[in-house]
Amino acid sequence: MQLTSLNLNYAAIAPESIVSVAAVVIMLVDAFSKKGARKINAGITLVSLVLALIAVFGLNSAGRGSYFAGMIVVDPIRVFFSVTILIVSIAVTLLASQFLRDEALPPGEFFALILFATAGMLLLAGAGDLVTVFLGLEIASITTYVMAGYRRYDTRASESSLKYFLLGSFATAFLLYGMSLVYGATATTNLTAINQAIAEGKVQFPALLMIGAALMLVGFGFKIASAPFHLWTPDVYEGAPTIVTGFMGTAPKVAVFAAFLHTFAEGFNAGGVLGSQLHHVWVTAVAIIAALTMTVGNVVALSQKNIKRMLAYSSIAHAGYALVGFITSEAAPVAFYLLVYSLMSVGAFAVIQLLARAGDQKVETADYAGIGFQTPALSFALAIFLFSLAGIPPTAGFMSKFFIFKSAWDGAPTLRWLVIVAVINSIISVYYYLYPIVVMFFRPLAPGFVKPKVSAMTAAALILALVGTLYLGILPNRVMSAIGGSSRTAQIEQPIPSTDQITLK
Amino acid sequence: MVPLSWYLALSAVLFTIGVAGVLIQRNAIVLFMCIELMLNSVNLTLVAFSRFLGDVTGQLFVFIVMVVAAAEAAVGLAIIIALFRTRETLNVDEADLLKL
Amino acid sequence: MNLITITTFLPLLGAILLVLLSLRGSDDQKAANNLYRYATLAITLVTFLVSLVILARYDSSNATAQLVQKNPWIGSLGVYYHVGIDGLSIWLVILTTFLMPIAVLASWHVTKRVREYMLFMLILETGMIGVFVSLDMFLFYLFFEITLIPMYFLIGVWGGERRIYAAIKFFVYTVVGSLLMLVAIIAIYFYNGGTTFDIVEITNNIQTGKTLIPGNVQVWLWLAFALAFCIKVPLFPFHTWLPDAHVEAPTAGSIILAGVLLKMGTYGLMRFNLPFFPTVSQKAAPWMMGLAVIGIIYGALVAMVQPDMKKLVAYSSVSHLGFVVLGIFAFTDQGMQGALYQMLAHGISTGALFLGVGIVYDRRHTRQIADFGGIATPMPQYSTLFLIVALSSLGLPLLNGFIGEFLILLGTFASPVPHAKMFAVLAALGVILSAVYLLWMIQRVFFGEITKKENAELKDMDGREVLAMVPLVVLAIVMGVKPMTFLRGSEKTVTLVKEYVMGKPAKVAENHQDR
Amino acid sequence: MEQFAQIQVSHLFFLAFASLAVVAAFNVILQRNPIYSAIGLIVVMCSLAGLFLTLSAEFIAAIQIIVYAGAIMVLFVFVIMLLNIREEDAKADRQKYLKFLAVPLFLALIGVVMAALKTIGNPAASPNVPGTVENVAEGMFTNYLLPFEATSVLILMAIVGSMFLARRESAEDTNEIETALNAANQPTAVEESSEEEVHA
Amino acid sequence: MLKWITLAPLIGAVINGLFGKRLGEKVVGAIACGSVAVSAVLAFLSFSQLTHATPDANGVRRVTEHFFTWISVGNFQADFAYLLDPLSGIYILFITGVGLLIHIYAVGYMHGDPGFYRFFAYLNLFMFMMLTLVLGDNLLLLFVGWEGVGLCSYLLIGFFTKWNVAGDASKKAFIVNRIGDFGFMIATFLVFTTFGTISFVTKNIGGHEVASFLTQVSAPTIAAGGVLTAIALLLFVGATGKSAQIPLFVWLPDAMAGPTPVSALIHAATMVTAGVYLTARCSAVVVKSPTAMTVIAIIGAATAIFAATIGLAQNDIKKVLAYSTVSQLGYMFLACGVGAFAAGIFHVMTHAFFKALLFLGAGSVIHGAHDEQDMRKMGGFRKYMPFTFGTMFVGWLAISGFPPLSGFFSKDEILWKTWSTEALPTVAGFPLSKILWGIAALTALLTAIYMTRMMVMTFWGEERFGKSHGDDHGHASHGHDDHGHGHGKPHESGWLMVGPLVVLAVLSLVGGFVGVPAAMGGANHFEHFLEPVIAHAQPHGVAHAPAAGDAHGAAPAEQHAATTADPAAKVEEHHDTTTELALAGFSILLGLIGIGVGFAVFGKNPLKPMPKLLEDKYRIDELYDATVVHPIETVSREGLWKIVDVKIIDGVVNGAAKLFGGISGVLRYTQTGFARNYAAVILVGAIAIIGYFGYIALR
Repeated sequence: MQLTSLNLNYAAIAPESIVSVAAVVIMLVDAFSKKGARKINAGITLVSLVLALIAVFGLNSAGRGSYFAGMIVVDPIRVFFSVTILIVSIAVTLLASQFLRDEALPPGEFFALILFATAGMLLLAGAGDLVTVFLGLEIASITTYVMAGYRRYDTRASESSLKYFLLGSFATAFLLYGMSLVYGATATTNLTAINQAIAEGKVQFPALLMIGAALMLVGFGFKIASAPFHLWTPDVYEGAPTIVTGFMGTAPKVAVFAAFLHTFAEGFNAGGVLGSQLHHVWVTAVAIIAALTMTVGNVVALSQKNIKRMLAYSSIAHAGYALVGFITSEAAPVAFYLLVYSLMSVGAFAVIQLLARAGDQKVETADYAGIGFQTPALSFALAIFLFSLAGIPPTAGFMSKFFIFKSAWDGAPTLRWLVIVAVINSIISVYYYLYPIVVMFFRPLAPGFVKPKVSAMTAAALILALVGTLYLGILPNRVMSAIGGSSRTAQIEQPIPSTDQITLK
Repeated sequence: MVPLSWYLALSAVLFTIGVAGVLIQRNAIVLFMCIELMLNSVNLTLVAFSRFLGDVTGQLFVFIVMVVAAAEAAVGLAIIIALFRTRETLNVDEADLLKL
Repeated sequence: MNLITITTFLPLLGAILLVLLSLRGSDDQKAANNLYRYATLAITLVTFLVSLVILARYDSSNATAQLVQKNPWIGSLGVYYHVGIDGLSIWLVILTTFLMPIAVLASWHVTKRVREYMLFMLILETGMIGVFVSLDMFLFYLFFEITLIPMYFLIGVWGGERRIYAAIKFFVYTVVGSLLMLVAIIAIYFYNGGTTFDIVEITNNIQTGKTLIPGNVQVWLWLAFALAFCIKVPLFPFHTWLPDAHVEAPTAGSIILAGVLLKMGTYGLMRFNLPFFPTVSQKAAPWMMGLAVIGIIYGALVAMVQPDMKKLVAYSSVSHLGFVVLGIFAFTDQGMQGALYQMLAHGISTGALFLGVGIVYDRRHTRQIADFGGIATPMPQYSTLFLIVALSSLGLPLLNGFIGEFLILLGTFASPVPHAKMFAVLAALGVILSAVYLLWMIQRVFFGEITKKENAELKDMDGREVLAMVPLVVLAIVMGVKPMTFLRGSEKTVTLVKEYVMGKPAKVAENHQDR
Repeated sequence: MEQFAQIQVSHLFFLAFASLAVVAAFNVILQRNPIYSAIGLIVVMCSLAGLFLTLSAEFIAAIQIIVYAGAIMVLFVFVIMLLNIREEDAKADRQKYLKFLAVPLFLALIGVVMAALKTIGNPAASPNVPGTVENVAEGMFTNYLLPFEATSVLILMAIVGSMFLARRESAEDTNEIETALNAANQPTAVEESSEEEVHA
Repeated sequence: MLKWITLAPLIGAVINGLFGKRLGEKVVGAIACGSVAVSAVLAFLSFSQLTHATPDANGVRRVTEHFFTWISVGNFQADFAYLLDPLSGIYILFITGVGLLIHIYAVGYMHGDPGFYRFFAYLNLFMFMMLTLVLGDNLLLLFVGWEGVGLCSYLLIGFFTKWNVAGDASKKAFIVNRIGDFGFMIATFLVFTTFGTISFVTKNIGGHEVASFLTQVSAPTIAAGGVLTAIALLLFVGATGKSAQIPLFVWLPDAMAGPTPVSALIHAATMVTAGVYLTARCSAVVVKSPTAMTVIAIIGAATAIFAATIGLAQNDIKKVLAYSTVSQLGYMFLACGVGAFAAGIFHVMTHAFFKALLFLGAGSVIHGAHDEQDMRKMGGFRKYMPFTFGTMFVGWLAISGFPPLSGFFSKDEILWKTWSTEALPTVAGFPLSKILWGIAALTALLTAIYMTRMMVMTFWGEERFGKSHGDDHGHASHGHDDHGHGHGKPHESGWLMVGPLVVLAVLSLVGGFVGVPAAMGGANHFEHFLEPVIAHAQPHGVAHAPAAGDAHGAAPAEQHAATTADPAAKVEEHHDTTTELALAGFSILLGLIGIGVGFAVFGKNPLKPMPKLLEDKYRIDELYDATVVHPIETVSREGLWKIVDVKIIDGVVNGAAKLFGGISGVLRYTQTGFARNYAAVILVGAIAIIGYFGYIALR
């Protein structure tokens, strides 16, 4: 056993390493510095995230392929999803300082947790093996369980945290069980090898593979909050501090989608009789889940009075839209969609974080009556994010939806009804996205309005989200062609590490 | 040699018992234990496959699962403690502030 | 830099300028508001002037798109920034740029959030021009939707009492149609080979048979497009958003809504439905005509019994736009030219009607017909102008409304579409009814004794209002007396579109023999 | 009878541990006192360790006892004691229907999985016996190098997270939070939000 | 030159309309009258030019003038071009002539009105429109004038804007006219689709010479048929609107709410005869359809007698004249219906003279009586208003058909043509022509009676003015209250008003001599002059015979030589001379009887109550209200708006929204807040998915 055959390439895990190291550094700094080292912490976090971003762009220098015995891969999906994750993390870090200061919450742990979560998500996005998928997922999930309960004094936060934790672990168990069955059926945990095994008819227990895939679908379905595994979302999103909601509504979902793509769109997208059977089954299932998810998300959002809950349902619906893109196994539309979704969602939550005031006191939509022209910049920003979420041009939300619909229409001729369902859902969604705008701009001012203070960092985060939303809505070409390379995921043409390297004789 | 399917069947039964436990139990800690039971049953599947395939990967996976379970236990129990502090109960049905 | 691009984005640039102006910060809110008003007026006027240059450069003997600019925009989607004008769009662009300064003048009394108001107006203008000049489906859709947002705010923020309901209704209705259209756009894109959204190219491909869309699919796609446009038009029975939107919108909003936004629907029908799906369009023609005729008569009848002036004018729009749809689906030169002309005429006259209603609303803060009566005495100038406008709207010869209505009816009467003669006759009833409701309103508002003392001391129009109203009235007369000036511009393209549906004349003759 | 003839000691071991595990598992989910549940779980884990031994996975069996039964379950019991949780109060179950629902769902799930398991037949075990410590160690530091390292991140994170959550909030902290919240929600004089111009 | 005939008044209108307020009455009056005078002079010059023009191959003299191409779309073309031929020639003469007189009169009549300038702007605009109507060389331009005069009529009826009655009347006039216009428009479409042109002259359309539709229709190959009948009837629908025939006559009496000069010019002399002009202009089409001819004749006769009976019972002097106008218009259509278009036009002209005279006279009376229109408050005005009385006396005799006044010749001509026509079918074996003649004759009698009643009530008998002082019956007072006259004794009007009366009286006296029929020793210049542009009716039933080769029946108007060239016709004409003279004598007798009866009945008892039904105008307005107006309004408001729009369409839309809201409201209860619940749902979903995958795998 030669170590070189493991293809150890530290450049391939540079982003994860940077972030993890930074997390440790923060813990040390926090331990050895006086209170109020928030600025240092935030600075370190930001710097490390930016460095990680650079490292992600540098991934290409490592070359496309899989490293560390196939545990991690470098491919456009990873690169693009990592970028998205890092952008969200950066934005949330920017937003966090004001949140932590305003609520006097300990900063060290928070930034460390952000970094740990980011590390986990980056690992998840680059996972090339079921074990890294599992591990990355767990790192990311467990971190977010903690973050959801970051306001320890707040019952709602604890409740949110507990629900998230219990149900998340419950779903993880399903995922894990699925993984074990897939492993048993294919005798490997490496995704590429799984693909090859299916394609070459080497699957010993086809039925177990199918059941395993189903269980994994349940696990992933939970993590991306798709119906009927979505029920935790509104409760958890509502109870968590808004900024955490913004974070966990986006980044983990993005990372899970990356793994989802790697496993299903690449791993379970193989040729052969079994392969096509499996592919057909999961695509159909995903299509049904997508339809259900969009519909439930949008319809229930209609009757929400709490803006955070409304956005939670909206995030469910958006997972549904992303799943529509998923059925073609084409990564580019999904990737673009999630980038856009992350930007606008983080943006929206950021504004709400400010408007809700410290301690999330004003989260009923009605609380925002008439503030439109009192704090125009924030209100218009929120309006733009909402329009984008609704998919109205010239915002990125439209562009991404268009990309999804287009790809689904072309890529899955038998599932075109799904595009229609998605469109009808978009129509329904317009109604509730307009509602906060109506309240903010068209209603008279509610008493007790306090103009939010906006720190420079918060402003920077908002600008990042806003500029991104508009830029991707008007000039998406650059970004789209950047991911265009991965538009059809390679199926078999990719060189796979020979099985004898990853299994011991 | 005990057939593979026996192990798998036992694992499935244990997993399902764990699932049922999540529905039946009300105490957060017990719920959590049920989840641990589910994870454990998966370990059995993995080890069984590992043996029958003659492949150590399954066991390595189990190792990772154990670590994860440990981490999860640490955090999960912390969450439960935190909730208990604000709520004075571990009944998950009482934790229903967030709904509708 | 391309002239059309300049015209399209000039208002947007103006909007940015406005923002920059406001950054200066001023203690004097009043002066600042005035600055915004004048700046916006100047921007819209400049845009109008630039659009006149387009008109000057436009070659009416050429049926195809001119002054074209085509740049790759979103390569990965095959989307181009492709703009240009042809006979269908040239006058609509001019109409837009022409109505904008008037709308700005009509908004002088807006005191609430002037800067934002003007910003929305300018963004709206860019959107509207964009719709008409886009030669790429994607771009078209983009602009089509962009217009929603500023209009939504204009109604929602600066509207009347039930503005929220109206704004949401307006928005949701339009989105319902347009999103289905989006699906159709995607579908056509793929039937055309999945390389381009270019309208010109796709039209050519479909017309030359290079792109074949299965028959039943065509029907669905046609319906998707038609639904979007019929809602926008609005064709009966998709019209109920219109009265609400009009009644609640501020005056300028109504002017723009009636003057330009509704035209996007009829324009879309001519730009997409007819060239893309000639066969389906032919089959659908009797149905569309039927709906149009129902709309004409229905709109007129309901307009007749409205107690609110704006609502009356709104329902009259339903009726008038019914004529346009009728003309489009006549598939004759007269009908389609008439339809295009009616779009312009309706833009001018109905815009002026809304302006007129706005003028009294500014004074009395009511639009109920019953609250007026006899105001011809205190406001003779206003009454005269309003009367001319009303007459043009009811289709009096030598005013603009007549040309369009007459050509449409004539074209429909001469149309090869089944039952067209019957539809023409029924639609002509609408001409009678339009006289009924408009004159009834005129009589109840302007004539008779003054029953309310508030009305006795109404001030006649001031200079600004005259400035806004007179160009419309003059244009109404000019368009009625010298229609060829305008008709020549669209002649060639309209014939081309007709031939897209009916085939070249030789073919028509064959069809006739077949029948 | 043929089947019976094949019964070996390992079968007996399996059956013994398996029945123990199942009984204990039911004990976990049916007990009302958390401590009894915890004990049940420990029994399950130990039985599983036994089963691992029958699968020649000595290393895993060992850490199953050490980590799971030893560490994790102790933690559970510790928390149960710490929080002084006794039998569940007699309060009516607000979700009683779940108990009835659990049975059919249990049967359905197990039915589906069993149906699939029926198809696998009785494959011969591999001649390789991978469970030795050496095997595991070699795998751990070659193929599983990355996951192994990643677990360190996981554990570090778990430490940070659990310490943060479980730490009792001091009165000082609470005061500080209250002051901060009040300060943050005070109406501000004039602080023009410095952010972007929306329409730019 | 033709264009200046129309443009002169238009310029006057524009100047007066835009600057009139600042110009002062004198200047406004001068501009108005001056512009019409220019127009009139030019009209006379053009007319003489026309008489000297070389006739074309068909013997038609024409002067044409092309302004610009108004509308040209595809193969449809409508020019802004004028055509002067004998028919339009006669029309422009009396329009400008009578128009000028009325303008002059109105300067006096409208003196002091604050809307003076507005009035003359409208009036001048009317002249422009009316002249465009008659000069237009195609149906569409004719329609422009047609609608234009309607507009001016609308504006002028509603001139007293403060007066509700005027507003109602003006609106009614416009809308009722629109109903007629509907027919006109459809007819235009039919003409276009049938003939490919709507022009009265040959046009170059898209490089092809397209003969006028009148020429085309006269071609022997064109058989009479449904389309031609439809065109003719639809054109007649238009005519019934403009010329106040049954069933669209209701607007004309109400239109008397306008100032009296307006009634004289528009609602007696010119505009209302546009329908007759249209019918005569399109005579080539009309004669091709026996059905249409019959309908026109019957409607004309029916209107004549119907209106005459109502006229008997009216107390408002202008209303009497209004119904009289309707009745006389009925005559004209009767003439058209029997194929005597020339006679119809002749009556149009003479009617223009004497009815304008009567209206202006009535205006003078009203003016002199301080804006009193109710004849019950008049009487004995003879001595206060000698000139008015004298001139109206002439008008009275003229309309009563007293020879040799103008009315006699034209009316007599119509009666005779009705009697002698072959264009009408027989009803139950009895010739319809004779029935219609009977009706027409009876109408003549009634005309004499009600005109006598009017004269008696106004000029003879006891002086009833001032008696019911304070009893405010005079609805016109609202309109005229700006005049500021107090009530008192009637007085004669000023020379500005009397002058035109005198001129018109003279014209009424002698106007008939241009058309003295041959039977009475005249040459009937009028008819011969019109001959080339008027088509000949064919005997009823001929149309059913094979059209080809039947030169007599299908003689194209423009190709037809003068009637005298047709020997058969000549003989026929000669034969009937005796009958004609006898009938003329009878009609004179009728007139005298009528006058006699009038004096006998009303001489002593001018206030004799008349049948209520007649006084209420047969309650036609009420009937229309109840059967048409009210139902439409109610259905629109209660049905279409409040049910279809609000309940059904919005109901469906809002219902869909509510439905989703409802579903949403139900679905949100899945969000119980109980984690175990969620777990159960997850489990159900998981089982479903696993089951699906398993099912596929194990199938």
